[in-house]
Amino acid sequence: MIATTWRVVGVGFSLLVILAAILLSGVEPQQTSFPGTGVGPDVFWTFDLRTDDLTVLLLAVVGVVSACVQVYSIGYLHERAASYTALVTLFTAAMVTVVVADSLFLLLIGWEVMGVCSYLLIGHYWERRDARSGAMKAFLMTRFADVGFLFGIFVLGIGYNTFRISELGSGPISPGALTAGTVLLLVGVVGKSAQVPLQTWLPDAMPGPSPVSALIHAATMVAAGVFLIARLYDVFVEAEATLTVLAVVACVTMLVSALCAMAAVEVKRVLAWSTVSQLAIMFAGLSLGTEDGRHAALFHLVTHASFKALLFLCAGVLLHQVGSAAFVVLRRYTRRGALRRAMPVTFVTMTIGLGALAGVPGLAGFFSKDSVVEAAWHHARDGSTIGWVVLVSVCLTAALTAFYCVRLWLWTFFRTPALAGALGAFEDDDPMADVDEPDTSKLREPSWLMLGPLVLLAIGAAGLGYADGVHVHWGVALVTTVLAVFGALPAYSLWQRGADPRPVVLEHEFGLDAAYQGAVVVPVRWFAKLAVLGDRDVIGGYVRATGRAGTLASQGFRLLQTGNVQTYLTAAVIGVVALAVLAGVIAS
Amino acid sequence: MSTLLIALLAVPALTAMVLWVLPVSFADRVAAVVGSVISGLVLVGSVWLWIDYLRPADGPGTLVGFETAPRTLPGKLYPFAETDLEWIPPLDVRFHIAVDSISIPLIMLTALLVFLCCLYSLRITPRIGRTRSLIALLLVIETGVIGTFSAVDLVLFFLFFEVVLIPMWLVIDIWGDEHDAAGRRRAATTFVLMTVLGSAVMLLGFLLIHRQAGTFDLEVLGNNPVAGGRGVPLAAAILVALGLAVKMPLWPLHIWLPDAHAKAPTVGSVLLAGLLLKLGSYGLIRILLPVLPEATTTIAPYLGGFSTVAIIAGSLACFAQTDVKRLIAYSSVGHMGFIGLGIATMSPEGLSGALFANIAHGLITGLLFFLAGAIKDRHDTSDLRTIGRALNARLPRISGLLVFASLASLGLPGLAGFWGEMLALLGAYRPADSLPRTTFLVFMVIAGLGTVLTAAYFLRLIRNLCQGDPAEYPTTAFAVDLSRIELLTWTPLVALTVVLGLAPWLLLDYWNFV
Amino acid sequence: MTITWTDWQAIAVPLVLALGAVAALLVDGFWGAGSRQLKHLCVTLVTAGAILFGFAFLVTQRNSVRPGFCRAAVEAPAECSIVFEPLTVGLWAVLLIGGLGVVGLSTYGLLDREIPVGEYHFLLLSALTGATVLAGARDLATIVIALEVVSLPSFAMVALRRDRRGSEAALKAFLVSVLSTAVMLFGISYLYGVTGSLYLQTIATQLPGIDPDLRRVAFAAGLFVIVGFGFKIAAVPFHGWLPDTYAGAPVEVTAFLAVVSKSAGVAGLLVLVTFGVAPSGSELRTVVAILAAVTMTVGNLAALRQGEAVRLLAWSSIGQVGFLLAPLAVGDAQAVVGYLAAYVVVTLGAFGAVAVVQRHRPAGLLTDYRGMIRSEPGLAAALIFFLVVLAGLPPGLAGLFTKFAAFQSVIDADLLWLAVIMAVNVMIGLAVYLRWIAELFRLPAEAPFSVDIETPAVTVISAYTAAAIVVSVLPSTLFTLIT
Amino acid sequence: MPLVLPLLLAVLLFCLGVYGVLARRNAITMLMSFELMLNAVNLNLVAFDAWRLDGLATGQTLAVFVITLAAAEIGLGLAIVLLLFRGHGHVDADAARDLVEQDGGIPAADGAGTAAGRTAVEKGAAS
Repeated sequence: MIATTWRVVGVGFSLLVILAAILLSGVEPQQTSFPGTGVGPDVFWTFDLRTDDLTVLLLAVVGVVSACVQVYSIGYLHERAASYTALVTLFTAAMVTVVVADSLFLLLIGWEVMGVCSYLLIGHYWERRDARSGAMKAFLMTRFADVGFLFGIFVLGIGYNTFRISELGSGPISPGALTAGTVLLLVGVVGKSAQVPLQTWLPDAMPGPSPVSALIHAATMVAAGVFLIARLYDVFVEAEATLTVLAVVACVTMLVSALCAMAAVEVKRVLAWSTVSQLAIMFAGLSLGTEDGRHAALFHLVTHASFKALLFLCAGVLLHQVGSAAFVVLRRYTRRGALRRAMPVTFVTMTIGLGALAGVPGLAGFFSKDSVVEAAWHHARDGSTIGWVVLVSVCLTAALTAFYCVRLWLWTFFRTPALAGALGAFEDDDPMADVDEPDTSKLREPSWLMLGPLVLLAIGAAGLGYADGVHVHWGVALVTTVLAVFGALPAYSLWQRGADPRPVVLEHEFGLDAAYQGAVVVPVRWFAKLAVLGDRDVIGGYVRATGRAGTLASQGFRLLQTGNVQTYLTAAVIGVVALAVLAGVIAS
Repeated sequence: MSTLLIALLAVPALTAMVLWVLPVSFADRVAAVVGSVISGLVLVGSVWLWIDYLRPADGPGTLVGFETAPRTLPGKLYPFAETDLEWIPPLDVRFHIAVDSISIPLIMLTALLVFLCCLYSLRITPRIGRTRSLIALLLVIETGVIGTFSAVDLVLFFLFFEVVLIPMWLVIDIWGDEHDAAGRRRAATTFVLMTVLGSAVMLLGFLLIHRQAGTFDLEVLGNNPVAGGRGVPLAAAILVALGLAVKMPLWPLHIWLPDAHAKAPTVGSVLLAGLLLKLGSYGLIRILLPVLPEATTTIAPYLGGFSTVAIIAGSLACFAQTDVKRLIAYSSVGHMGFIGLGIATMSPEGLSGALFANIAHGLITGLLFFLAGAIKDRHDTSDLRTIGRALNARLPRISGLLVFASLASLGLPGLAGFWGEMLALLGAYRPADSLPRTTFLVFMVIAGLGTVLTAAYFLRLIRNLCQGDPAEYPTTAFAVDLSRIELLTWTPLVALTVVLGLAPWLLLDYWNFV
Repeated sequence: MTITWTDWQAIAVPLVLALGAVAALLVDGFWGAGSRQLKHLCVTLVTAGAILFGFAFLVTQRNSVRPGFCRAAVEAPAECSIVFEPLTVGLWAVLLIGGLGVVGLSTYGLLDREIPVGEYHFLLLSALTGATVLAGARDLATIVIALEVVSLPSFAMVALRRDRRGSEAALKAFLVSVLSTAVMLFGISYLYGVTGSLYLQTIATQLPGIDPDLRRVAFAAGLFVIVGFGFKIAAVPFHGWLPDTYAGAPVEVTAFLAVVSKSAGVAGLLVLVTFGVAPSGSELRTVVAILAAVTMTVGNLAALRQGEAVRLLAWSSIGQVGFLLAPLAVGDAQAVVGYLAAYVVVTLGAFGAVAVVQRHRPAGLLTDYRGMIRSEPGLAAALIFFLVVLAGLPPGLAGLFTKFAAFQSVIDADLLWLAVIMAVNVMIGLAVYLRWIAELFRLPAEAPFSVDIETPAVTVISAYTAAAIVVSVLPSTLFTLIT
Repeated sequence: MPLVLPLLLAVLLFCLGVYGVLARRNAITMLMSFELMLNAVNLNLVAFDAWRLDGLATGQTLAVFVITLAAAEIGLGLAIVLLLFRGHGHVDADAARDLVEQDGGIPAADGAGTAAGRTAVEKGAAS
């Protein structure tokens, strides 16, 4: 009953967001004043809202994706549905807050509430160890980054003497403060959007329910980072050093995460890494510092939202219907195309999604990625190093993306022609598994509550590329397409041979987790022990020693009470002499 | 002469007397009801006082807001509802009480927490019984705390500061952890002895102030602060700060706190953490800053340093705790560190932050201790290892509230815990002009990392207590999830945490320091 | 020509007390075989009457200055042996309160024991006479005589029960006291040699301008005098006799020792320090300060582990004396008298309560008090209140503010080190009293103390409690004893 | 006669008295030692009086007082010693030790006395 109410509220809220986006589209940018507060003479902040094109765009994305997710969840999730739906709604609301905020603090509220919602939702299956640790990791890493974000707000807010986003960027500020502030904000963004070096939480967040993953990866949370830089673009453009840092971070991230995606053996993990990679492409676009770049990045944000939400929801279907999204498990069901045949809608929509992700010409991802490449090319042509770096990285990433998309598609839905046990084949892939065929008879499509969103998003993934007005730079298109083909061919070839080589360094995802474990978690444990020991044995020791000294002194004085009056007299005489000596010392 | 304020002071104390005079068996039965009614009245009275304060002098109209609130010197008293009577002329001590925008919110917090404790005691009392005395002592504590918050005379401040000691000692000693009689006695005695030493040291500081300025009156002292940052004023500032630091408690004087909180009964922990710690921070703001401004400047970096250490050390210690009440107690050390840091910055932001954090910490930690007490009552232990995991499955509502309170405590924006800590950090980013900025920037960064540590140990608590495989930890046979009285008691705390988190201007507007 | 002239009103109170003493003895002697109870009542009334006269006198004459036994001096104000002035009023008030309190305390308990009522009251009034003279004395000869008049009757009182314990207690007190008298007299003889006078006033004027060679002698002499009083008030290290004597004497006599005898010592020392041997700035004051620090620390620490109520009170009274010495060291008479007054009232109260319990539980262990808050709520509450006053915490505001005054005078005299030691001792002292209070609150008790308390006891203890409450609510009364 | 001679004698006498008080066990001997000390005082007083040429003879007057005082003290002292003898059967001052604390204080189990600072910080918390 409560769950139903929350579901209605959730879907209703999402629809409301869409409605707001529709109503606001095309309206002049405006701000709504709300009461604020402050401390002291010159720190004052309000809770103002603002609407402009960017807001509308994000509202639309958030509304659609969350509506899809909410509807999908009705079919997907049954246990603890009330709290789940409530949190998803809150999550959406938080993202909406971020999008419409004109106050850095209001934005921060939304920003961090998202973090908490993601924490709680990732930990939805708290019975599972990986869910618990993934949730905790996600929250702590983003929280760490948010400290930087908070300090960035301080620096910029005090520097510009306002915490109103629309007023930032106007007014004098020292270059040092500007750079420091933007870099600190960038720290927050890096954490939220899982960029290098804080990227490891996102893949580990996969134990959460799939619809939540879709929400996090497509419309909220990670997208907030991109949104923030787009929102504060005026400020960031001023700070060249920051943009350089952003470009480097983005380029490294997109390659690293694409490489990681190539070695992941679980559908959701591949998708998670691909999200990191795609977000990096958006950041790369933003880091160009040009209006084209920003536009391209936002375009990619929108298309990415549609196909990534689609892909995660598809993965959710696999999880829901098959029970696992690991390649190992899925492969058993792929024999004789069972999976494909039993779930045609899922297959088709997922294929569209992967195509869009890989940049198959004509699908949404193709256009948006090309626009980034094109913007980079234009920038590079103007003699910018950043432009070249971005250009090369994105192109390389395109090839890698194609590789892992194809790999995913093939290994999930198609049977390997070759025998099992080839190079790098899945270790626990037992050759005898061929013998006991899993029961595929019960495989079927899920209810239309879940398929509906898939179809809707698939339409988006296919068609959104044309929404921006078809504009193709043929040279760029040719290059990226060729690169994609170059990426796809090895994947096909390997699959055909039944081989899946996964270098150790990629399987370990560059060892960053272990490094963090050694550099942060272990020392913290040590220090915790040290703190407790210090309290117990040092500070407490002093206190205890004081108490014991008091007791001992008490005993000592009692021992002096021998009951012999002559002892008392002797003590007194000694006392007199001592006082006399003391007095002599004082007097002289 | 303000009847209302005097009534707020006198009514709880007199009620306590009446309770003690009544025959035991009868009083034990009615104590909680009487306590709830009386403390409820006090709560109403304190809210009335606040409304009265906000109402502009020139007739009815809108309440004072941020734009119209007067700019005030930090910590200085701008008396309202003043009562000033001669008391002990030979010692230059007056019965001088008054309140202002700094103290009334704290008084309201006091009234609220005591009210909730009494309400809670309607149904849930420590096993040993003796409800009459428990309620009476709670009311005496209420008088002491409200008195401290409204004292204008330094000696009166000291006096009320000490009023709470013996009642709290009794509360811990009598109603504390029933499984560990020696431990609770030790904890109570350590608490009372360390605090009394602190307050005696603080008194020395007051006397030095008196020697220097010739008065104990905060109002006068606020207008004519003791000048000079060396010599006697410095000694006075150090002594006062030391005394208050014991109460607050600042690292390394916090050693009494974990034991006292862990051994105290639920209501005792709530009041100890929610109110008594605030006496220290309130004193720092009210006495140190306006009375000894220059000497405070001299010690502020050290105060800030120790506060920062408290944040880190308190948070780190939480990682290694196996007792849920101890863990929350240590978390208080960290949170009070933020308050200390805010005060040490001597900036408007830092001070407002400290004041806000005071209130927020009172609400949130009060809730946390209520929850810890509930969990302890249900499992008859507060040891995390014995309680087991998967509370989400066994006591879903309590567990949910615990998650909420933890999130609030770790400073989630949008809940009350955030604003205070944020402003303290902002204050450290831009401390008063007379302070070394680089030092405070370092403090800010370390304290910022402290927030991450705070988050980490709370998440660890949630993970180890609320989450886990329910199959391994079967439901206790007669464990009731969230009884009605608990719901009633905790709802105000939850609601206020959310309200203050979303609408910080409800308080911040009135702390408008220059 | 008169060598000395005197205002006889200055010695009215001691005189009446002395007469009262004789009267008490006479009443007792000529009583015959009548009711013992009635005799007790009569004697008590006589004693109380004498003391009440003293109060009446103090109230009417509180603002006057009346010198007694004066002689004109060359180029100086007249030298007097006794002066009735505000300080005297304050000290006398304290002493008389103490005396009256002890009389009240003696109304119950005495009858059961083999203590002769007449002698008891005679000795009590005699000692009180000495004490009042001591507080008004302004020359060393008078001080010595007065001190002996206080001391000798006290030893007799200690031994009045005539048992093993009593005789031992008396012997100890006596031997120590005699030694102290000798030491003090030795010092006085040198003081006389150095200054040529026994009048405090003259000594005080002579000392600063003294020949540097003699300064050290004068210093040692002053030290000896102070040490003599140190014995009397049981300052550490001259305290050894006190716990044993307190434990050996009847509780009423112990109360007398703790209240009247001790107050007399403090009064004498105060007079001595402020008027004579240790004028402001003298190094002797440092010695007193050191004595104060050592005394309070040792007294409180030793009390920490005491398991007997009377011994605990004995040690704690040593600690309290330390606190008294602190303002005394800086010559703050107001703080000393205030402290003394509060101390007297609550010590009487505490001994009163102890006397009630000790009658039924002679062992007098702290564990005998377990759970009394439930079984004897009234008595327990009063006892707790007295202990809290002694500890100096709310609600015992009398104790708190007198300690406060002590702190204030010490701070104002720049003795921060002493103030810090005092602060630490506040903590130790609290630890001492809390143990007792904890016992009172502890439930459940196996065999809690519960009896029908005699009406006189109830009355007396109620009176003490009322007095303690009054001075707690209006602490200024304590400090206006000296106007 | 120089002043120093009587003074020296007085000091000697006094020290003798102190020795007697501290070293002799017999209570009566102790009383006699007190007499010695008081007589040292008298000697001092008289000597100073003579040296000062005090017109009022203050020193000598006080000496007379001291003699009286000594008599009173000895009187009371002897009475007490007598009482002691009646009770104990001897007059050894150092053998009268009935009043020494018997129980050795409170049992250690009662923690309050030692609680001045003994905190059970982190009992097993580190594990």
